[in-house]
Amino acid sequence: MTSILLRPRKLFKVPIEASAISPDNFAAARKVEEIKNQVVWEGNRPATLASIFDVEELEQGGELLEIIIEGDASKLRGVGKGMGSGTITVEGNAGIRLGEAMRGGTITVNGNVGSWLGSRMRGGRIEVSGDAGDYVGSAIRGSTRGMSGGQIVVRGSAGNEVGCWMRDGMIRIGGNVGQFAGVHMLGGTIVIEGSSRGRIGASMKGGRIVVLGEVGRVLPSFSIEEIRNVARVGEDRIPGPFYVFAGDLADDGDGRLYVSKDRNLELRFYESYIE
Amino acid sequence: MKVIVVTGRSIAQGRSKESKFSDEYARAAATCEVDPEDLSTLGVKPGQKVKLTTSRGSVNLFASVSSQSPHRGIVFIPFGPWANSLMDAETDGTGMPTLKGMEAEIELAAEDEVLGLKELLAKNLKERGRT
Amino acid sequence: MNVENVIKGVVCPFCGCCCDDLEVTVRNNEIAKVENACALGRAKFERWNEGRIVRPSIRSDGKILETSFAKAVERSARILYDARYPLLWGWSCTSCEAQKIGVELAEEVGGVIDSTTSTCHGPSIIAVHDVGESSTTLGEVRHRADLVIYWGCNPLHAHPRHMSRYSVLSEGRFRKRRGERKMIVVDVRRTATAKIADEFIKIEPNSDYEALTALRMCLKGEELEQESIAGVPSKKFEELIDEMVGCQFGVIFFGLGLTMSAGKSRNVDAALSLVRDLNSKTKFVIVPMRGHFNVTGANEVFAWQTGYPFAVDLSQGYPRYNPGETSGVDIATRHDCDAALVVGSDPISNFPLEAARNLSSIPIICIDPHETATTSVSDTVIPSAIVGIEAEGTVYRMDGVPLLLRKLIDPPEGVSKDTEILEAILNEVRRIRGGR
Amino acid sequence: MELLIKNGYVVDPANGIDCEKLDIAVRGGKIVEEVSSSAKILDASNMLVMPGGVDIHSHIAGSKTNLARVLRPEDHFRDFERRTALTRSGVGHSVPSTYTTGYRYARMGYTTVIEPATPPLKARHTHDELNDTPIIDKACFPLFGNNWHVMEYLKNGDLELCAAYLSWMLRATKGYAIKIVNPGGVEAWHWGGNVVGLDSEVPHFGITPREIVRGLCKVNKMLKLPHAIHVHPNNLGKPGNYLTTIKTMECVKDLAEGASIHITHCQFTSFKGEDWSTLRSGAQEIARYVNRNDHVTIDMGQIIFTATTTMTGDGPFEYILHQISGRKWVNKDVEAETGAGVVPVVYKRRSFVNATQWAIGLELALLIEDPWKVYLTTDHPNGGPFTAYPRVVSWLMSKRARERTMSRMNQSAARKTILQSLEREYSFEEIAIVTRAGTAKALGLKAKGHLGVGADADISIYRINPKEIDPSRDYRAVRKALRRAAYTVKDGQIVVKDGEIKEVVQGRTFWIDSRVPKDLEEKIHRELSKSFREYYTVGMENYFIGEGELARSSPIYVGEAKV
Repeated sequence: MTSILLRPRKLFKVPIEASAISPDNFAAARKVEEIKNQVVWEGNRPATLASIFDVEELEQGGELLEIIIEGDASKLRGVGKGMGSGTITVEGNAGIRLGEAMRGGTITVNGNVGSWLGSRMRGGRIEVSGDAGDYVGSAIRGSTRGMSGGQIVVRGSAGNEVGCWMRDGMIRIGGNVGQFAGVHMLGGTIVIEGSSRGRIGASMKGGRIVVLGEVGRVLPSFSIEEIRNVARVGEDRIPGPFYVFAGDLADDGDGRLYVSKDRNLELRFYESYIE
Repeated sequence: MKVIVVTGRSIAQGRSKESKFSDEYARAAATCEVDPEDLSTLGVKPGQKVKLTTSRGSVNLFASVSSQSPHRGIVFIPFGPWANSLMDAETDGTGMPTLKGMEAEIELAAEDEVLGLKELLAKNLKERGRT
Repeated sequence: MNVENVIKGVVCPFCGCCCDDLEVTVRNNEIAKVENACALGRAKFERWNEGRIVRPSIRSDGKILETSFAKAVERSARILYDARYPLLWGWSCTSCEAQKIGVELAEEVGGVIDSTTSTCHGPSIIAVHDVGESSTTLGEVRHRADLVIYWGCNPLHAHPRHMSRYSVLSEGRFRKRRGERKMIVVDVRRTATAKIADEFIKIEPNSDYEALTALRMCLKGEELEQESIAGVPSKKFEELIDEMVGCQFGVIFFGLGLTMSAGKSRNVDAALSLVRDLNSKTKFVIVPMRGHFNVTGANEVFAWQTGYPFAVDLSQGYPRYNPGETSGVDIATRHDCDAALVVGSDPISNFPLEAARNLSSIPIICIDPHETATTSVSDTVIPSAIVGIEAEGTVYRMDGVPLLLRKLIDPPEGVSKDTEILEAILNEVRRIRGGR
Repeated sequence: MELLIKNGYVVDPANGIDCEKLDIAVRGGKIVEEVSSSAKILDASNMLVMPGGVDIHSHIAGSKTNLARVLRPEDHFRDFERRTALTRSGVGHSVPSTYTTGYRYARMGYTTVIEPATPPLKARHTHDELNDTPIIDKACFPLFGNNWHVMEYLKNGDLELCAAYLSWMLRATKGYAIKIVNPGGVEAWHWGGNVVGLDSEVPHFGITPREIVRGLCKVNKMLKLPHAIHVHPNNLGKPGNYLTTIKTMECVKDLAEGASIHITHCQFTSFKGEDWSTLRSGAQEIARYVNRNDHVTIDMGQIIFTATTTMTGDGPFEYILHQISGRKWVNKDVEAETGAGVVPVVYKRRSFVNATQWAIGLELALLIEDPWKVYLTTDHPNGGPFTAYPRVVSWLMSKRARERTMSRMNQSAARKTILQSLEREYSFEEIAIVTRAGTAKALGLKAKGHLGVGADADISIYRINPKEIDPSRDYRAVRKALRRAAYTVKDGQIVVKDGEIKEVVQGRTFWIDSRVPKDLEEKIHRELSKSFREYYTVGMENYFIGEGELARSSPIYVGEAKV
């Protein structure tokens, strides 16, 4: 196992386009010297990794590669872009588009992350101990290709439009989410252990969203189908009971919302509509 | 009293926004329009000063009777630096800050002043560390 | 000598209506009178000379010192050249010719160029990326529309002549009288525009998305399971959809009520989807009420030169685009930019406090005809001629119709046009870099 | 600056030169007899030398193109160009930004491009964009097939006034030719409808598409315009529309002296069958008509199996495409004049319809015998980006290339077309005709598309030896060479070398400075100034585009109209 430690040498003042920081890229570079000469963009100036990070090789070994970033990486953007294997661990906050277009491998963040976490992700696993920004696992502007595989786990809260245009894969949010979780969703599963600020599943065509906390109002374009005692997500069975809504009917959608019955008493009036 | 703040264009603000340091602009942009019933509940007469507070900041404004009511529970403030002392810079990933629909607290601000633009900037931007 | 002439067919440089039938009387290089303009347009012409800046100035250790044009340009170029991630903001109140130089300058200094679009109808453009847009030029509404809906906008205050030139109060080939059209206003308060509408639907703040979704459900013939939605009885939506389906040519004009309240781009997503779906039943279009007279021009120029309509990041030598990451307010709020060029705009007033405070803590170059909150905190201020009064230029109306603004009078002594100032800064940056 | 291009194999069909080793002398941006000994030598040994490419139909600039750019950030995301010391940055694939458009055409050896669909009310936007499209010369075609004034004059039989109006409009919009799109149909679409064929009446205007096409063809002759009427017939994209196309060509036959009608992107209007499942190629019938009649020219509108963007003035067709594909859809009607629609599309090899469309385009080019009557286009970007032209050339020049693509496409479609049986393979000369000489002749651009003395020195040189290569077998080599010109010369200056931009020049914008007799001109001016603001929301003085708004205006005088 080869592992590389990166420590920012200064407090970054401008965004750093750091998509060069990925296990595939470092593995291809093989020698530490070459890794040090990888190029990132500090605002509008290209810079070698070594000029803005202390680059240290912790272990020298075989195939699999681990990258550790220690310190405030919140200005780093696109870290782990398109990675296919290996791991990245961030001890501290990470920035925007972390794990963008990821195909495999693992990213672990002990801290918060910016928006577009795992955007267009195809495989692999991301785990964030703190909060995430908006557009977790979403598509890029104008595209309908959201997350299509892999797993994202955010222990803290997340912002708006979690899983926007999501096609497949799994997103689990430990805390709360903002509005429009699962907007334009086509498939896959989102589990929200906290509450949402409403409008979940807007324009969804397929896939499932499970909310254990409060959802506020359900959109008028969802109709209640049944009450289920358990939501099966992968192997584990999340205990309900859940109101199960179908929609978004305004877009002829066939997605499902699983909303905790006990935490959403104001939705009881829907029960009269269950055949 | 809990209200929702909505900012927007007004003719008076539009006519004077090219003369930012004029009194006319200060009157136009530092005045909030309150629903007549809300005003009476608050015990505020038009022209008196009110203080608005949101999660992002607070500002003193002149209160006026809304000519575009009813809108109980909504306070309208024309676009400008006074309104923006209250609004949330969070854009939810869209680039657009939240300039309409923020929850706020409104109360009578008997003594403290409604600041002119110069004083408002001095207050708002005081810890303007020169990097 | 008392030379006076009346210039006809003048295009108004205030709001997105770009009314082109103004008549301006000029006497001794001054605006003497303006006719056919609304209250906003008249103010822009009649008060063109208030709060003017006429000398460039530079801030050095807290003091503002008047300086020469050359020194101010040199200082501006140096600031932009040294910056690692400069923000070039504003652009909506200047000509397309100046906007083009702005794009070239942003590319030269490796910065982000964004217009006030991102704090106006940026969310509308983001929604168009997902849904598209069934729209039209304003003349089609005038000629054919028998149902006109103003949603979350207040034209009597923001676009005063909109109704008389383009919609319910205008005369068209197929709609001769006011009675042939129905006007509906949907808003959170009974605005002045709502008062002259045939019908006013009052909705709760931050609930436009629910109201639009309810309409989309009714259009599909689905039952609404809630009694009332967005503070409106569900039956009301069924009635409204019947009218929308029953008209011959319907239009929704929408404003910042959708883009600035909770939901932002998704509110517009729902409105665009509703109008798209209505086209299976009748002819329906939707038009955004663009604020500034050339904010649409900024979108057009940025799009044909870089591929993207606003929030264009050119820092890595090619266009990148991601509103929310590369848009002005976010860049300021996250303290990403280390310098800013502001052209014909006042972000210190118009940004929320947190963003304005961060912006004021970095070197700012401001090009503006008037004193503003931004010029008062800027490092370098260069006065500019007022486009549409003291400088000519191309602009684009809210519906994309291109028009020419004319120069009616000369600017104050020593005051240059935006294009001349930006060209000078661009050349100076290149000189510093050693020339290309 | 003097230039001498030596030892190249010159293909210049307009001057009857086919692969002859000749030298070409250039001075002052023109081709001359000979040059002094101080001329710069350009050794074109073993290389193919042709006139610069002339593209007769490519949506590269204007409000519709920009609507598509704004609609498709995801299309730009994958394909971008960094700035260099000489060139501006930009984005590509199906809707490239303007700088990238100019550079990519020049790299391919193209030097003149026509923007074929300009709403007159927004022509200023088209010229704004053309001014920012470097290197290539250009022109735009204003749309007239649904124009209220035109329909009214033609209905009342005021042919003279209609001609005077068209003359004023060409000067007002700085346009080059009369473009007709789904005549009458787009006006009906402004109520949500359409017309069903040449003889259905346009609501509220009491005129039929046939009368619109005939009227505008007569006016085209009266104004002595260099290019024929450029027509996108009714029922485009509808199975069975090949009959409408033939009737449209036929309906102006009696007005013919020389080419009087050009049917554009003919692939989209050569469908047989009742619906998509019974779709067949109508190319044989169309080709038979074109072979038998000399008043018609067409361009292919070839599709490429790729993701691209459709955009046309035919609003109703784009709405149908949206309903079929479910993809996002932009519609923009233009008051009193025309419309526009944009829908992204993916042409798939496996799709029966797309595979049939692919075959139709090639059948047209292979079945029409006279190469001067058919031109190579993809109706960029509707059929595919213009950067795919070399691929279309390889299909035309090599049966093996066609077979290879056919083998990987929907076999049911492959079986139902006759493409399999067509042996014809284009020569370099024929390719030069359908991409340069023919298009320049059809456009009436006398100084373009040929290398005779007096022509503009627009020259493309490709690193293939036409004498030695066998395009049928080595079509990949041909495709590769045509993608990146060894040299592109524009107005006598070397602008591209080995596919890299070496110099950036400002291209001309051609427009017709049309004139009618003084009395008619005054009459139309009086009438228009009276009624202009009843038709439009802008004034007449703000509609007219001044010559100064063109970066490099190049008016063409055609003499006073024969009224």
